[in-house]
Amino acid sequence: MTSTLPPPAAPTDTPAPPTAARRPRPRLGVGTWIAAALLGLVLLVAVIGPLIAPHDPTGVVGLPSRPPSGEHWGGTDSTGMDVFSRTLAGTRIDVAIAVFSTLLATALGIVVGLAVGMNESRRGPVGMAARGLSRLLDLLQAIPVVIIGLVVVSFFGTSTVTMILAIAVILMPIQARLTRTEVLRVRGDAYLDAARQAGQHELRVIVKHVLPNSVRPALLNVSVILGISIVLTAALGFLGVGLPPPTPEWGSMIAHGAGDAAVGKWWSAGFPAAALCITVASASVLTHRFTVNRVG
Amino acid sequence: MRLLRQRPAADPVGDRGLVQITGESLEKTFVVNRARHRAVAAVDVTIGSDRTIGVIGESGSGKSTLARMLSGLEQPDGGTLDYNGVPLGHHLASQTGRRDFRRAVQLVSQDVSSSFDPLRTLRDAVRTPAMVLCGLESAAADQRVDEVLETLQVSPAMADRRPHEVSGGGQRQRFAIARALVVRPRVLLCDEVVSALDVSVQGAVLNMLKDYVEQNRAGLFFVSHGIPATAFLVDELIVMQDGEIVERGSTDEIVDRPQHEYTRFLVAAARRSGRIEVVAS
Amino acid sequence: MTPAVPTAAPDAASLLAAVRRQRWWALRVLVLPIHILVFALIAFFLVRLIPGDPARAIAGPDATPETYEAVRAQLGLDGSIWTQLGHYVSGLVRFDPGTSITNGRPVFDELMARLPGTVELAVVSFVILVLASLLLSLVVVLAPRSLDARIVSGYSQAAGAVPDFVVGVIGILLFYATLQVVPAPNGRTRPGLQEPDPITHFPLLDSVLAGRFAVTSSILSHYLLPIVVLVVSLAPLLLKQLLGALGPAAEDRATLFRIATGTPRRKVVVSIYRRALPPTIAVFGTIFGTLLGGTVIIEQLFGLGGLGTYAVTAVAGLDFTALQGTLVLVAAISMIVFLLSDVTTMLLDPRRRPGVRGSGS
Amino acid sequence: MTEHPVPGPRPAQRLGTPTGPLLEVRGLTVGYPTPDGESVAVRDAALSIGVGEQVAFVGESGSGKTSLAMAVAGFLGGSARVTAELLAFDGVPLDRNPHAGVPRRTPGMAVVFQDAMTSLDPVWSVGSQLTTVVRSATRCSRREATERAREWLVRVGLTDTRRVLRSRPYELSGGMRQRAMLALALAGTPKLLIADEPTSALDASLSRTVMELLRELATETGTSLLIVSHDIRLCQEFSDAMVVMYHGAIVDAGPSAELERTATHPYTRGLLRCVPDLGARHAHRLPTLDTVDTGVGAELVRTSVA
Repeated sequence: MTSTLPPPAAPTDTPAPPTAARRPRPRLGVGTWIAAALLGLVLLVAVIGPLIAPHDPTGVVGLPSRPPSGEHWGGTDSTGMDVFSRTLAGTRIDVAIAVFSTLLATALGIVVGLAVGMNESRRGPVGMAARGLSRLLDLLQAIPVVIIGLVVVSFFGTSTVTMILAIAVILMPIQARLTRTEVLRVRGDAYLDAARQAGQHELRVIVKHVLPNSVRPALLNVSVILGISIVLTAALGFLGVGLPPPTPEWGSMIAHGAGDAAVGKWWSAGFPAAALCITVASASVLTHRFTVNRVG
Repeated sequence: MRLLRQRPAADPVGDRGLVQITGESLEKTFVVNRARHRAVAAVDVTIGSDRTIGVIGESGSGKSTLARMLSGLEQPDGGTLDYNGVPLGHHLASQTGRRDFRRAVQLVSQDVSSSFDPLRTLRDAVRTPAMVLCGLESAAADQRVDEVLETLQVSPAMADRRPHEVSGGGQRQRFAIARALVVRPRVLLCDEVVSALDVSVQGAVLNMLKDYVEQNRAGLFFVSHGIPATAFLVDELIVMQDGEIVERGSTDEIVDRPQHEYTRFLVAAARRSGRIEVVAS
Repeated sequence: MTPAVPTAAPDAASLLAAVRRQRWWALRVLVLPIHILVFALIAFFLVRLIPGDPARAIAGPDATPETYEAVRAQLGLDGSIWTQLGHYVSGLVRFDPGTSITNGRPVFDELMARLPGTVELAVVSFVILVLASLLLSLVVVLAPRSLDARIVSGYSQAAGAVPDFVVGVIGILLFYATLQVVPAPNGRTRPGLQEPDPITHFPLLDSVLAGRFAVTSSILSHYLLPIVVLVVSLAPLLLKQLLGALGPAAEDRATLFRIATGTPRRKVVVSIYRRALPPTIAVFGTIFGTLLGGTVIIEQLFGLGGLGTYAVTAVAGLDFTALQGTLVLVAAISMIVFLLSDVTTMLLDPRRRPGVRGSGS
Repeated sequence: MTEHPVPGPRPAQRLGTPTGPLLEVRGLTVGYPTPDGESVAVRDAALSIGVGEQVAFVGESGSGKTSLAMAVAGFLGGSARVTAELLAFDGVPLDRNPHAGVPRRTPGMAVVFQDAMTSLDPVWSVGSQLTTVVRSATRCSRREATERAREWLVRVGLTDTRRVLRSRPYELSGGMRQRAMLALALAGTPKLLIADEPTSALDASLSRTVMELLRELATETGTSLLIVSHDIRLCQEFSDAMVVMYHGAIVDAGPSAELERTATHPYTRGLLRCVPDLGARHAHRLPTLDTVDTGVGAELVRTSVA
């Protein structure tokens, strides 16, 4: 009789099915810390930038087109304004527009995505409206944001607040579509039926179960939106329809500096371009690490 | 808040009278690949707190859709569906009617992986029906949850985990059953509740269902594709194929003298692979 | 939608069946004009919402009401907004978006003079972009742990981080100002070179058709940097999307099963791509839109004077008709590309056709 | 005949092979790295499968049966670690440490997975997939390949070959998909067919049909079968030999027909008695691992039910 045989020791946890890839969780590397530090620095400069700028960022303070020196760390541009001071001061404007337009676009997008996703397959006018809105979100996706930006910004006028509104409206469809896709996935899950069976009102089911389970992609996408928003602000400034000069704004600074760059004077475009790239890249690196860590 | 004010009076022993759901010529059609697919066609069925009925049939035979319609989660496209003689639609239209019905009739569905909100604890899921449907306060609801979990042989400590932190479909399925039993329904609808479980766990879950039904004199509507487990639980059997009922009768009748081809195949297969053995009661 | 009409002739029946089979793409083509029209209406109202009164701007602040009204009438801005809408829509249907408010020239002609240059640059860049991304992704699929693959994935992570105009400025600084390997960023040809008479209005194509190869090579050398800039700044976007889809497709059960049944390696890779491409192609439309937007900016930077310059001038001059026309045109192009990418997607993966459900037993 | 794996080297188990062993495994262990050390899915497994033999791995979820089969097939995910004293197929030793990237096939081995819906390539027609397999196996002309593809479909019971060849997997019913999958797996004329839970996505009647078909075709073509299943009763009926796994170890092995009698491990015996049968309808309670008399204390039961 083998009843004395001890049962084999149980493994500590149930192994995952072998075909479902099991990746080791990547550790936060040096790159992540650098990115976080850089982004922190950008945010700090956004708050105190204009205070620590060595020169008046909106005035002519020296001879035009001087290379970087002890007096002008970033040199001067073709009108004689201090590039370094303008780059510092521009941080506040570009980052403020980006942060607020991203928050607004995400909030709006989540609400629209939820409304569309939950009602799309309904019969009757509500369903039709939801399907129409869904189509419209798809269509807007096809049109270049820069072109829509050109028109919408000119409609809203060019002040920081109106730029925020305009960019939020332009970027909202991206977040709405992401949320909608997720809602469509969650909508069939059995726990929603269970919540309905527990006697909860449909609206409560949506707020308590659908919303928390479908916002993740949109939230993870926030830094992408942030990047697009910064680039879009700068691109509009670059095209000359953004904030009017002499407001220190990276895009318009790069546009003005482009002519200098063609004759080898790199600094007037170089400093704002570097600031722009550092901001967008560090945000994007952070998202990437964050996403991989969560999914892995 | 409106939800709070309209709580039904606390303690829920409630009316133990007969509860009955009658469906007549029920129909349900889905559109698949632009073609209309009749999931359920002209089905007459009456379930109630006084009977235990099993439904067997292959996948796609419409048995799950039937259970969902009887639970009020899916609307039939045709036919009538009455709850205690009143159209179910009327009941579901008002908040009190909806709660009355949900307290009396609960469905446990087959989906083991998505039957709990991944972001919330299992306790939250099991407690919600006790609070909303029975009007229990938070502490009383927790106590009720613990009681139910105990009868289902689940450690209450496990309830404070999230669904993915509980390993094994068996445990999760017990919580799904607890969520339905916590309101002490008069009729329990089960849709393939053990098919995804390991054999060693199936028996325990089936025993618990049988205990509940016997101890509370509740009704059962048990949907499954396996004959032996279904026969253990119910007095009457319905056999479905392509959305229609092809055979119905008492369990013994059907097991001993299957008429329809499909039923005969199933019974023969069960006989061939199984040993006939009765465990002393 | 199509009523099942019982037909006497078998020919008609088979024709009907054929139509039904092709309905998935035919419907999309049919609704395209409607979509463009919807967008045209949006553009109309959007433009009307722009604060500012072009008539007042042209007539001047001291103009008498009579002069002002005359200017308004001349600009086509008299009458109610609905009359204007009527004019606008009836014009659009005849492919006539009206005449420019600021210079009086037909918007259609102006757009047609500028559009081909922009489209040419965008299309050439797009083709190179797609080919480059596909080739780079192959490296990752075949040897995911190699150094090359890591470099490619790292590059794809740069998606959106370095805007095209920044790449453009760096490119000009590096390759024109410093290394002097590309011509000056101001124009499409060497100054003084006579461009051939327009045949198709696409500058590069025209120079080839006219046999003016000196012009062709000049245009090519002027296009080189803009194209490289567009491809380098947009490739990460496409690569990221592509790699994101290829990874799961390579690990998919379907891939394993094809390998397990003994399918040749080449076919397995093709199969992985065919399953992974649809979601990528679905974003081709968006990426082409981004590319078109990028082209508009790059044209400004390199002095190529295409659609971008026109739109910017129109915004600055409150030129309603020009703006409307530009918007509708860009939308139409984007939607056609969007439609093409959708249809390609549905060709590759029939489950994506409307009304077909992948699952369901 | 049956032998429990005990630590230390020992000969491979022979499962009554008609001719020589096709697959030989000794001391095979599969581990997955986790944040707190390695989690062992299969420990020290030993078995051999002869030519034409039909063997079933049974056990419950997490018992390691799928890990073992996939380690043999070489389809484990990237992070798994496989060590073996001996792992030889058709006389050739195999290296099963998974390399990154698209895995390669072991010649002579075919694998079918649980769900035909996700296994079949959704974007290609069944015909295209099938002729590709036939052509790579026999290097024949396109026309000839189509003809053989047709023959294979008929053999698995899909007689409407014109329609099936043209169809994409999602256009077929569940049963037809399962049959098409078998045709694809066998068309490459493998020596060993590994079937990972071929019936668990199917209902009771279809399960039997598929198992019958699988056994019939394997017998006909002389292919050895390795079936992974949780359905102990079904395997008893449709396999020559069974290997029972429990918590990563092989606890019982032997001819299927005699398993009831020869099973020595309490888990196997408990499991065999837990399966409900038609007699259950007269029972008051179903037997569970706790209640059946397996000859051991409750310790085993607690760990297995969790």
